[in-house]
Amino acid sequence: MTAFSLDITLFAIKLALVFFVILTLAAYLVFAERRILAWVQDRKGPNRVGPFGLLQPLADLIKLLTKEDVIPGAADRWLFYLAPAMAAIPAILIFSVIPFGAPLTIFGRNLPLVVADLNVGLLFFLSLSSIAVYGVAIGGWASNSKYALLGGIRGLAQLISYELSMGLSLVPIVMLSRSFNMADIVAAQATIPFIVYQPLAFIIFMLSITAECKRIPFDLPEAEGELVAGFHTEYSGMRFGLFFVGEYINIIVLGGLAATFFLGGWHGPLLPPTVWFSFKTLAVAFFFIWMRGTLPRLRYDQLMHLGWKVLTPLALVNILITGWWLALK
Amino acid sequence: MIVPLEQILILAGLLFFIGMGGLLAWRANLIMMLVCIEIMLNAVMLVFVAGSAQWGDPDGQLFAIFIMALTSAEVSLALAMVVYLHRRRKTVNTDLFSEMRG
Amino acid sequence: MKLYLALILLLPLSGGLFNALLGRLLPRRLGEVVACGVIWGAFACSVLAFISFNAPEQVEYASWLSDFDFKAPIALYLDQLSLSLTMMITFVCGLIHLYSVGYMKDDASPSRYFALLNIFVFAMLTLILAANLPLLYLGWEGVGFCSYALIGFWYTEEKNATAGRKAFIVTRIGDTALGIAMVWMFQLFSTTSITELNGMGFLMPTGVITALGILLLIGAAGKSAQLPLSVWLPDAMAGPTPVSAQIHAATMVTAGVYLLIRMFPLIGSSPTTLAAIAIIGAATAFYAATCACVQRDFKRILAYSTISQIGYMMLGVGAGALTASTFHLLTHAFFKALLFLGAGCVITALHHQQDIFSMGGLKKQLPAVYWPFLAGVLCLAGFPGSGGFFSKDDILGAVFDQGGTLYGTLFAVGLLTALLTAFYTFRMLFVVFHGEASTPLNHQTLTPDTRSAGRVEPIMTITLIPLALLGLFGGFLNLPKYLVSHGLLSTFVASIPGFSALEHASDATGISLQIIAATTSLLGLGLAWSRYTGRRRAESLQLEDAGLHFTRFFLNGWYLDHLYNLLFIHPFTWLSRFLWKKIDESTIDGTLNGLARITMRLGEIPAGWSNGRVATSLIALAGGTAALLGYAVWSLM
Amino acid sequence: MIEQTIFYILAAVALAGTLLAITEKHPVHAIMYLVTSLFSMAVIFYLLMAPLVAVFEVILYAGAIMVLFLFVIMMLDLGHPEKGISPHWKEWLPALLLSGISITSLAAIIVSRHATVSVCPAAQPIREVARRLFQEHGMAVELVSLQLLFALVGALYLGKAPSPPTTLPEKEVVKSPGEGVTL
Amino acid sequence: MQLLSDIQVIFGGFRVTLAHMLRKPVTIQYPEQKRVPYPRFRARIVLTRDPDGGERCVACYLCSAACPVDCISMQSAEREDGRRYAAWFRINFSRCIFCGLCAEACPTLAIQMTPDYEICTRDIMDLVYEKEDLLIDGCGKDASYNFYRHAGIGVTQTRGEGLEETPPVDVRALMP
Repeated sequence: MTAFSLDITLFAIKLALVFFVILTLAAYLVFAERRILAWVQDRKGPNRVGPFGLLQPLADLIKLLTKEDVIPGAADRWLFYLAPAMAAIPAILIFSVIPFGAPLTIFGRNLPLVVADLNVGLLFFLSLSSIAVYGVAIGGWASNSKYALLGGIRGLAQLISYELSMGLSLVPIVMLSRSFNMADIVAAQATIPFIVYQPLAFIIFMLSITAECKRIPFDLPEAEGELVAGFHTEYSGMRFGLFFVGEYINIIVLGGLAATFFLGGWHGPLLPPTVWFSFKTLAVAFFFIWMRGTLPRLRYDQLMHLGWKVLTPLALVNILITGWWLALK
Repeated sequence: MIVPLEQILILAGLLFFIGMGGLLAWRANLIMMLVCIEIMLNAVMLVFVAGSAQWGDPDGQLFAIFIMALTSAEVSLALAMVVYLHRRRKTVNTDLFSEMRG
Repeated sequence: MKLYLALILLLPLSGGLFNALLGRLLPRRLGEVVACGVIWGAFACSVLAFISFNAPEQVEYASWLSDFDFKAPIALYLDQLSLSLTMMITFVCGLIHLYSVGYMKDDASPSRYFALLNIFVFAMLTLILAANLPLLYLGWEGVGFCSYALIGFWYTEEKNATAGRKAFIVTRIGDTALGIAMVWMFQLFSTTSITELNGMGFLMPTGVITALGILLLIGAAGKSAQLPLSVWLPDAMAGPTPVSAQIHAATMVTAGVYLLIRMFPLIGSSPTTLAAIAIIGAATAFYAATCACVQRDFKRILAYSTISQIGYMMLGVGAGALTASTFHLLTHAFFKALLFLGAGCVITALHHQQDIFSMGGLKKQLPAVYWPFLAGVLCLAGFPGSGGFFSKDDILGAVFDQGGTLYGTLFAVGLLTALLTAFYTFRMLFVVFHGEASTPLNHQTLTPDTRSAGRVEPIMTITLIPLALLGLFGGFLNLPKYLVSHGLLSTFVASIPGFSALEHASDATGISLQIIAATTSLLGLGLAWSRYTGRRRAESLQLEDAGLHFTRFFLNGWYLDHLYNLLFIHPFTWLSRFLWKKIDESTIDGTLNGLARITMRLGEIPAGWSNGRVATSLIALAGGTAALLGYAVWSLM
Repeated sequence: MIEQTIFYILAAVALAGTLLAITEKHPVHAIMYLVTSLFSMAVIFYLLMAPLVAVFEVILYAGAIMVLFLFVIMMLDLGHPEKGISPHWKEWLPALLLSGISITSLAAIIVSRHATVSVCPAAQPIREVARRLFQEHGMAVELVSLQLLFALVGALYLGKAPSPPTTLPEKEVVKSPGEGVTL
Repeated sequence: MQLLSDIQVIFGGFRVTLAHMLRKPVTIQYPEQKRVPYPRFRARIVLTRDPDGGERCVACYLCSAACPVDCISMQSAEREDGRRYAAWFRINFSRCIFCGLCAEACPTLAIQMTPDYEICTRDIMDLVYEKEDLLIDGCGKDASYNFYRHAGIGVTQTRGEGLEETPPVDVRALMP
C-alpha cells in the first residue's frame, strides 16, 4: 500500500468514526436529556425500551422514520425540503475543525485527530454558525404558517444578535493563543486552560452559545407556550427529526468548542486525551440540560437587551482589558 | 494562480454586469435592487482578491474586507430605509418615491 | 518601573471604568471601596516607584499617533519632579476619595461621582507623567472634561450647570493657546517629546521662544486660573466640596504651573517670558487676595486664596525659582486640601450653609474640625514655622534675589499680598470658629435630630489629620539654607535641568527676609484679631453684612465678569447682529437670490431628466458605463 | 489541475446562481440562489489564497447581510411574487442591451491584452494581512468604523417605531425599550 | 446590589434542581408495581346487596339524574309485593368520569364506588357494564344498612316493624 492510499484510508476511517460517534452521541443526548430532566422533576424518565431504556433513541428513530411525511398545502415546497438539512448540516460540519485528541501515530503515519486542520478554524466555526440561521429562517418562512413565521423571525433576530457577542468573546482567546488554528489554541492551553484567564469571556461564550442553539432560557424561536413549536411547527416525521437531531448535534459541537476554547481541549492528566475531550464536552452538554431544567424563558425584549446592552459591551470591555494585560506583559 | 488572471477578470465582469442588468430590470423593487448591488460589489471584491493573489500583496484582500465592512453599513442603512418607506407607503416600488425630483 | 508606572495610570482608569459601567448595579459600598482602593493602589505604586527610583527614566508602551514623521507614542517620563507630584497627587486624592465617601453619603448617584473622580485623577496623572506633548494634552483635556462634569455634578440646578460650562469654556481659551504652541513646536523642532524639546531651545531665536512662552503662559493661565482667565474658578465652587478640594489642591489648577516648570528649560531662556510670567503671577496673587478679603461665601474665600497662591507659584516660576515653586505647590496641595475638606465638614455640619456671617462659635461645637483647620489656616497665612511659611518665603526670597526694579516691585507686591493673605485667612477663621454661637446659627439648630451643629461623618474628620500634620511640618521638606545646608527637596530635584540654576543670597539676607515675612504674617493676624474677635466683632460683622461700597468692587472680583461682558460679549453680539442683518441678509442673500433665479431658469431646461425616479439615474449610469467601455474598445481597434 | 477544475465548476455555479437570483420572481428564492453563488465565491477566494476574505464572505455576506435581507422580507411580508411587481419582459430589453455591450467590450479589452505572467506567489499569512490592515491602513479602519457607527445610528433612527396615537389605553402602548420592531 | 442578588437567585435555582436530581424519584412503575388506593378511592362503580342478600337498588333514577355525563341508564320494575327493582341497569364506563355524584345521590346505598381503577380494554363495547356485571355479592361500605328495613312499610314489613320505628299508636286509646 502506498503512503498516499494509506493516508486516504486512515482519513476515511477517521471520518466514518467521527460521523458515527457524533450521530450516536446526538441520539443519546436526547435520551440523556429526557432522563436528566426527569430526575430534576423527581421522575424516572424513559426506561422501558431495552436495559435502562438505552434503546429508546432507536425506537424514536424508527417512529420518526415511519411517520407520515406531511407537507402543508400552502408551503413553499423546495424551501420546505431544504430547511431541515440547512439546520443540521452546518452543525456537523463545524465538528470537522475541532481537535478531539492528541495526534496519533499509526503505521508510521502521523494522524492528527481532527478532520480538517484549517488555519482559520475559529473563523470557519463562526461562518458555519452564521449559516445555521438559514435553517431556522427558511423553515419558518416556507411553512407558510403564522406561528412558524414568527418563530423564524425571532430566530433570525436572536441568532444574528448573539453571533456578535459570541465572536467578540472569542477574540481574547485568539489574542492569547495568537492563532485562529484550533490545534494551536489547544496547544496554548497545555498547562493552564483559558477559563482561568478569561472567566468573563467564558460566561459570555456560554450564554451566547445557549442562545445560538436556541435552548432554554433562550428558546424564543420555538417557545412552545406561545408559538406551538415555533419555526418547526409544521414539520413532522424525519424532517422534524432532522431539526431535532440538528439541535442536539449543535449542543455536542458547541460543547466541544467550549472545551476547546476555554477548558483546555484534550489536555488533562492521567486519562487519555480523547477521554478528557469527551468528558469536557459532555460536561458542557450536561450543563445545558441542567440549565433547561432550572431556568425560565426570557421575554423577547429581555433577550435583545441582554444581547446588545449587556453581553456585547461586556465582551468589548473584556477585549480591552485583555489587550491591556497583554501589553503590560 | 490557479487560472490566468484574465479568466477571473472575465468572471468578475460577467458577475458585475449581470448585477447591473438586474439592477436595471428590477427597478420597481427596492429589495431586489439592493440584492443586485450586492452582486456587483461581490464582483469587485473578486477583482481585488484576484489582484492580491496575482501580485502577492495583501492590500487587495484588505480592500475586499473594507468593501465588506462598508457594504454591511450600507445594507443596514438601506434596509432600515426600506422598512421606513414600507411603513409610510406600504410599497417598495422606487418609482413611487419621487417627491424629491428637481 | 514599567509596571509601576502603568499601574499608576491604569488603576484609576480601571476604577473609573468599573464605576461607570457596573457601579449602578453593584452595592454602593463596593463602588466606594473600588474607587478609594484604586487611588491608594496608585499611591502604593508611586511609593514603590520612589523606592526603586534612581535616575530619570522614559518608558514607552505603545504607539498611539504616528504618521509620517509625527510620532506620539504612549510614553511616560519619570523624573524627580513628576515623581514627587505623582506621590502628592495620589496621596491627597486618596484622602479626598475617602472623605468623599462620607461627604456623598446621601447622594443619589455615587457611581457617576466616583467614576468621574477616578478618571479625573487618571487624567491628571497622565498629564504629569506624559513624555510628550500630545499625551500631555490628552491628560490636559481629560482634566478639563472631568472638572466640567464634576463642577456641574448637581446639574439639575441651572446655576451649577452654568458654572461647569463656564469653567469649560474659559479653560478652552487657554487650551487653544497650548494647542497652537504644541503644533508650532512640532513644526519648529519636528518632535513632540518634552525632553527633546527642552534640549533644543537654543536652536531658535529669542523672539520665537518668547512667543512660544507666551502661548504656554496663556495655556497655563487658563488652567491655573490666572489673570485674565481667572473668572471660572470662583464659580467652580458649585461642585461638591471634595471636588473643589481636588481641583484646587491636587489636580487641575496646578497643571498650568506644572506645564511651565516642565517646559522651563525651553522658555526660560527668554527674559521677556519670565517677566510676563512673574507679572501675571504677582498681579493675580494680589488681585485674588484683595477679593478674598471681603468675600462672605466660605468656599469663595478659599477659591480666591487658591488663585492667589497659584499666583505665588507663577511668580516663583517667573523668578526662575523652580524648586521654590514646586515646594510651594506641594505644601499648598496639603494645606489647601485640608482647608477645603475642613470647610466641607463645616458646611455639612451646618446643612449646606456657606455664608460665613451665618456661622460663628463653631470652635466648641466642632473641635475635631477646628484644630486641623487651624493648622491649615496657619500654613495659608504663612505663620512662622508652618510649611506654608517656608515655601512662600522661598519664593519671595527668590524674587528678591533677582533684584532690579521689576522684581523689586514684584517683591513688594508679594509682601503686601502676604499681609492680605494673613488677614483674610484669620478673618475667615475668626468669623467661622470664634465668637459666640449666638450669631445667626439658630436656624440650623431648629432641626430636631441635631443637637447643636449637625453631625460630621468620622471618616471626614479623620482624613483631616494627616493633611494637617503634612501641612504643618511640610516645611521640613525643604528647610532654608541657614538651617540646613541642603533642603531635602532641593537635593532631590537638583539634577533636573533648570532647577539648580539659582544661587541664593547670603544667609543674613535670608534670615532678614524670613523675619520680614513673619512680621507681615503676624501683622495680618493682629489686624484680623482686632477686628473680628472680642468687642469689635459684632460691629465689624454688621458693617460688612450691610455691604460697603468699596467692598462690593472686591466682592465681585473687580467686576471682571462684567468687564468681559462689556469687552467681548456685547461687541460680539453687536457684530453678529450687524453681520446677520446687513451683510448676510441684504448683501449676500440678495446676490445669491439673483444668482439662484438665473440658475433656476437655466436649470429648467434639463429638468425633465431629473424626474426623481431612481430608474432614470440608473439607466444613465449603465448607459455611461457601456459608452465608456465601447469607446475603449473602439480606440483599441 | 484539480484546483483549476474546481475553479471552473465554482465559476459556473456562481454564474448560474447569480443569473437565477436576478431572474427569480420570488425574493426569498432569489436570496437563496444568491447565497449559493456567494458560497462558491467564498471557495474561489479560498482557492485564491485569501482564506480570511473567504471566511468573512460567509460570515458577513451570507451570514449577516443576506440574513438581514431575509429578515426584512419576512418582516414586511414582501415574499409574495403575485403581489410584488416583477419586471415585464420589455423592461429586460434595455438591461440586456446595456449589459451585453459592456460585457462584450470588457471581454474584448481583456482578451486583446497580452496574457500576464502567471506567477505563483506564496500565500500571505493572516498575521501579515492583519499587520498591514492595522498598521498601514489604520486610518481606513477608523473611517470604516466611524461609518459603521453612523449607519448604526441612522438605522436606529429610521427603524424607530412612530410614536403611538395617544388614544390607546396606556397598557397597550408600552413598548419594550430600545427595540425598533416589536415582534 | 440588584446584580448580586440576581446572580444569587439564579445560582439558588441551580442548587435546587441539582438537589432534586440527586433525590430518589417518586415514580411508581405501574404495571409491575401497583399502587394501593385508599379504601374510599372513587373508581369502578358497583351495585351492592343488602345484608339479606337482596338487591339494594330500587330503580329510583336519582343516580341517572345526578350523572353529569349521562352514563347511567336503567328500567324500573316492581315485584308483586310492591318492592321496586331495576329490570336492567347499565353504566357506560367509557363515558363515566368517576365523579361520585351517583353514589351521593343514591338513597339506598346501592350504587357505590370501589378502588378498582384498572378498567382498560381493547374493545370499547366492553366498557358498557350491564347489571350482572355491576352487581356484587356483598354489602359494600355500609354493611348493615337495609333500606326497606327502614322504609319498607307495606312492602316487606307492616307498620311498626321497621328499625328505629316506634310501634303505631292508636289515637283513640289516647282519650282521657
